[in-house]
Amino acid sequence: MALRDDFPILKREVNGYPLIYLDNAATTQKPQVVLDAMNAYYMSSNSNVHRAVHTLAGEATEGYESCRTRLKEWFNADRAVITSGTTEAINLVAHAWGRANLTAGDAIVLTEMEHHSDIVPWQMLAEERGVELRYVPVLEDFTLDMEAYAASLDGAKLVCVVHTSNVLGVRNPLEEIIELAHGNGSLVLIDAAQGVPHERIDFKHSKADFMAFSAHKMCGPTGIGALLIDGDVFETMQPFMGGGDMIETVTVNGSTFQNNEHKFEAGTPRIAEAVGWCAAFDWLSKINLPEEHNRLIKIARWVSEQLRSMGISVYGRHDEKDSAVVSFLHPKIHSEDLAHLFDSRGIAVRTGHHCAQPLLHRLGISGTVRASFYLYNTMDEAEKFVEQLKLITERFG
Amino acid sequence: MALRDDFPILKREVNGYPLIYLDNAATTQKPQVVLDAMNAYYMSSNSNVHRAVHTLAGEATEGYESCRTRLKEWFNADRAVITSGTTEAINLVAHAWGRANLTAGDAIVLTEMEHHSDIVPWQMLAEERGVELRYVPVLEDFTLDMEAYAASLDGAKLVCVVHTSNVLGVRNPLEEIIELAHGNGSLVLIDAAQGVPHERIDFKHSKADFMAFSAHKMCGPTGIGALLIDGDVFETMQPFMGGGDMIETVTVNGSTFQNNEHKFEAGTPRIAEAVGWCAAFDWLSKINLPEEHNRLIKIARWVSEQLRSMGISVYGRHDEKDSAVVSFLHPKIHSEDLAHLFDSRGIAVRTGHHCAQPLLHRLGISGTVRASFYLYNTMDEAEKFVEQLKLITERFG
Amino acid sequence: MTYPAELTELIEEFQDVDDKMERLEMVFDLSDEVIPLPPSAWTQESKVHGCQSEAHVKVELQDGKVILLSGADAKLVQGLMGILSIAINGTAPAQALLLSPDFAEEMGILNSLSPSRSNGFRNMFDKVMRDIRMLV
Amino acid sequence: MTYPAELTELIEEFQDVDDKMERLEMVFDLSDEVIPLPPSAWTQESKVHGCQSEAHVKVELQDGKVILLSGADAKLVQGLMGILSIAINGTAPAQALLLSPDFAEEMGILNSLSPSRSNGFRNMFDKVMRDIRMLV
Ligand SMILES: Cc1ncc(COP(=O)(O)O)c(C=O)c1O
Ligand SMILES: Cc1ncc(COP(=O)(O)O)c(C=O)c1O
Repeated sequence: MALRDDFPILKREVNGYPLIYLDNAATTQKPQVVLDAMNAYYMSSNSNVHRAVHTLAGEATEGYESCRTRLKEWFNADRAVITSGTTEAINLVAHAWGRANLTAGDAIVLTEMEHHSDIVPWQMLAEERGVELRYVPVLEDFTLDMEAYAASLDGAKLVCVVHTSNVLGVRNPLEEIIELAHGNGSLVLIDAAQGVPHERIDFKHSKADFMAFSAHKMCGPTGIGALLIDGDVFETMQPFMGGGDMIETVTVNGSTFQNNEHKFEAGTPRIAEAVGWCAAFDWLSKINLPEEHNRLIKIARWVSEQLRSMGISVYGRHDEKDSAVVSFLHPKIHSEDLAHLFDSRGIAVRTGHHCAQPLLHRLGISGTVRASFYLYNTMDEAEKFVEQLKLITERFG
Repeated sequence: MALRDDFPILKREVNGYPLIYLDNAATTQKPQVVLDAMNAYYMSSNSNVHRAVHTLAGEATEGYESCRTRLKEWFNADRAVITSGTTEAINLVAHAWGRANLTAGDAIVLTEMEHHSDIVPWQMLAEERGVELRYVPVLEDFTLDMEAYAASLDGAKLVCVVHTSNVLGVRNPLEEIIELAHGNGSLVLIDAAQGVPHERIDFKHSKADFMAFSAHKMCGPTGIGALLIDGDVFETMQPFMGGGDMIETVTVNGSTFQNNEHKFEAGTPRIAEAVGWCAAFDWLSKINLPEEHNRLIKIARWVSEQLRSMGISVYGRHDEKDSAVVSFLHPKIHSEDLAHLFDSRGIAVRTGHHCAQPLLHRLGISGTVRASFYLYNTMDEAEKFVEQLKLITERFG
Repeated sequence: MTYPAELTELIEEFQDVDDKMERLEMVFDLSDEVIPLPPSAWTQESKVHGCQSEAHVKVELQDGKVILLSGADAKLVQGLMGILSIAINGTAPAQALLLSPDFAEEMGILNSLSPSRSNGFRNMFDKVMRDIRMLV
Repeated sequence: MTYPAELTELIEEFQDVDDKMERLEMVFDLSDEVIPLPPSAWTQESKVHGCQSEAHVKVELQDGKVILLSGADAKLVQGLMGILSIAINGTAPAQALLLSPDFAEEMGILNSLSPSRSNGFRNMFDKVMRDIRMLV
């Protein structure tokens, strides 16, 4: 696959075996063009972006701001705040919108499928402000209990829901979730950390109010992410962090703030990272995402069928729109041991609670082994993975 | 100067002239080794750092955590929280320490010399919690009014002071400030964004309680910084942002948190940046900082003398321990025009309020032109700068 | 796109000059072209936000033609106001609204003008166009 | 540093093996070497924090000699406990405290053990040493 050649790391060997990287739900690899863009930035334009006159500062600003432009175009969004990642983006909503708009007695609806990053900020807010949290249960078939969801909306000011589960790969029925929420007057935050890598989302069309995601899960660099915000909701938000660049004026008696996205971007921003992320979007724009996704979900489906036929429990369903994540538990081999054994053959998988303990609790388990596939993974790699699993099972099972 | 060869950007031309980069107080350039380290990370080890088994994840974790180890060693600190920069570090203190330890009626002492990043977070906290803010005035000689400082301490729980002013280059008498504060039972936060680049600080020996700074001002990458915290004070802090990696357990009924630095590092951290920062420390460790600083402050002193002899107002004093920053106002040419004219000759300087409006207000001005020198700047560049200023004055003054 | 004859001429003049400092000087000189809005008339309404320095504009219609009054403390900004004045003064609003801000780039001055976070020129241009739209 | 003879032998045995999976298998096999701390005796005090899986240790002194009881649900972890048991069981506390955790690296297993944020092996090792110190 020619696409693989764009990723230098895929040429690496691990423990004497070619790397088979199946930990993409944790973070994806970066194509060479992303590294090149960041290098070019550092080697010819590096400078700070605050209101500046000199050439380098102009280039740096253009590089940084073109990331915002790219985000708005790619996702069709009014407002794109650049953050350090999904986690900061969600915390930003909890502080900047939540503390300005919620009071004791209000409710927030979460789901049991959420990542800790979409739970803990709300727990902290709930404790501070006396806000009630309601968790939508996950059913036996790994989907949300939509009846319970509908019933939970009364009095809810905000619904927080994961676009695609990082454990199950299940893509939630966002269209229905958003419609019901809005019918109830609740805003909706989408944790799209696992959604944006495999599905091109039209934010405005989705009618969501907030959407959070990270660059590093979509071929971009570490240290950067974004929060998309509906234009009207944006106006109801108070600053989160204070500092340089987010102010209009500062006096010893008080300050006034910017009224655009800079209001939420205090301090020197992640400039090189923004430049790198732009290059990732450029690279992704040349990929036929729906076609690739189709290929990947077929691979995931095949893998999960193989595993089930070996008597292994697989957590997920691998529907058309789900992501190519295969979470499983071996009946005989402890997950951690299994991951070490895979690693000895160059195969990278993740084990543990995947930052989704409430979901695992609901599933009655404490962790899984997770193999997650992305653009550069091949059917050949999937076959090697299954083959190794069979060999390992024979030898250690 | 051989050292210059380590910085690829210095070979660049701007508007047909060799780049003379005098905007180092805004951000410094990066030596090649920093870029190499980040590239090597992305090309061979990129992975997420959460509790992981596979080889890449192990390497990534080691890379990330060795940045913390480096920080603790370099600064002699008990606790080093990795943040996105100085600004987040200070906001972290305001939230994690401030909201847990301050109540209405408590006071925080700031100085008029602070950067907005060390003012606005406290204004936001003050407004939310009814905390009183007291600003130590800046005197005619560009130093803090130490009498007023001593008098302001009564009832103060925290003193926030800038190590070195980014406008004046003045290095504050921290030893005395900290001693007085501790005598009064107040904690001390040092905004060392401009301090760490030119002075090797022993945090434990300084007895400060918090110290915040950014990598990008000391040859490291954008998007990363740190907060050093005294070991005992660390224990009194509540989480700031919630999310993955900072928790011990999460249930729908509540969560428990890590008890080390990870408690304050929610979400996927800035991994490549941490690796790059390590390389910057390695590079800096080969430099004789005191000697270089001596050379630079002499250059700054010479420049400021030249400027004063041209009838230009210079704001600063350039004592031995001050940083090599020259802020000035031309009597005839508007600062912004001047910066554009410099740029047309390849010279990068910054103009504006430098995110320190209260200081400028005290000085009775609304902005300055700022030339700031760092390790790779030479006397030859300083001479060219002065020469161009003379030519510009003749032609446009 | 096509520009008013005077602006086209100006663009060509700028393009003939290689040295950036000289181009800046030419802009400075064009600050004389503004119809002054004196500092005493600077108000919150006239202020261009996001400029590093003070910059103020006011648009009026005289006999249905656009008249731009402006003032700034930086010469470069005032020079840009001069160029904008040359381009739109005396034209019909509909004509003025056709103008794109690209001319500043074509003149080779925009990139010495810092396409900064808060690009002063762009903000000024946008404010003038907004003000014109509000008048018609 | 020098290790107890049995451990030195073990290190050499591991170093002779190139294939990582084989080395892992050898560690798994050493899980038999532990004196079991049965799950029923697992408590908050015995828990090794920062392990992905459950891991518990308890140190006792018998006739002044160290006895390590341990148990884990992952075989690799229990194998490491086995190695540690070989290294310290039956030694005097002062002797046991001399041990550095480097042996795991020398055996070429530590880097298949993820020097992770919360390095389980290191935490286990540190806890055992802490427990020994508390007994003497
Ligand atoms: C004194 C001082 N404090 C704080 C900051 C803020 O640093 P950062 O923008 O990297 O968060 C700066 C630099 O802009 C500074 O010079
Ligand atoms: C569904 C989901 N939400 C949130 C996050 C947090 O993203 P980050 O760690 O980049 O902030 C992740 C990834 O770890 C995720 O998979």
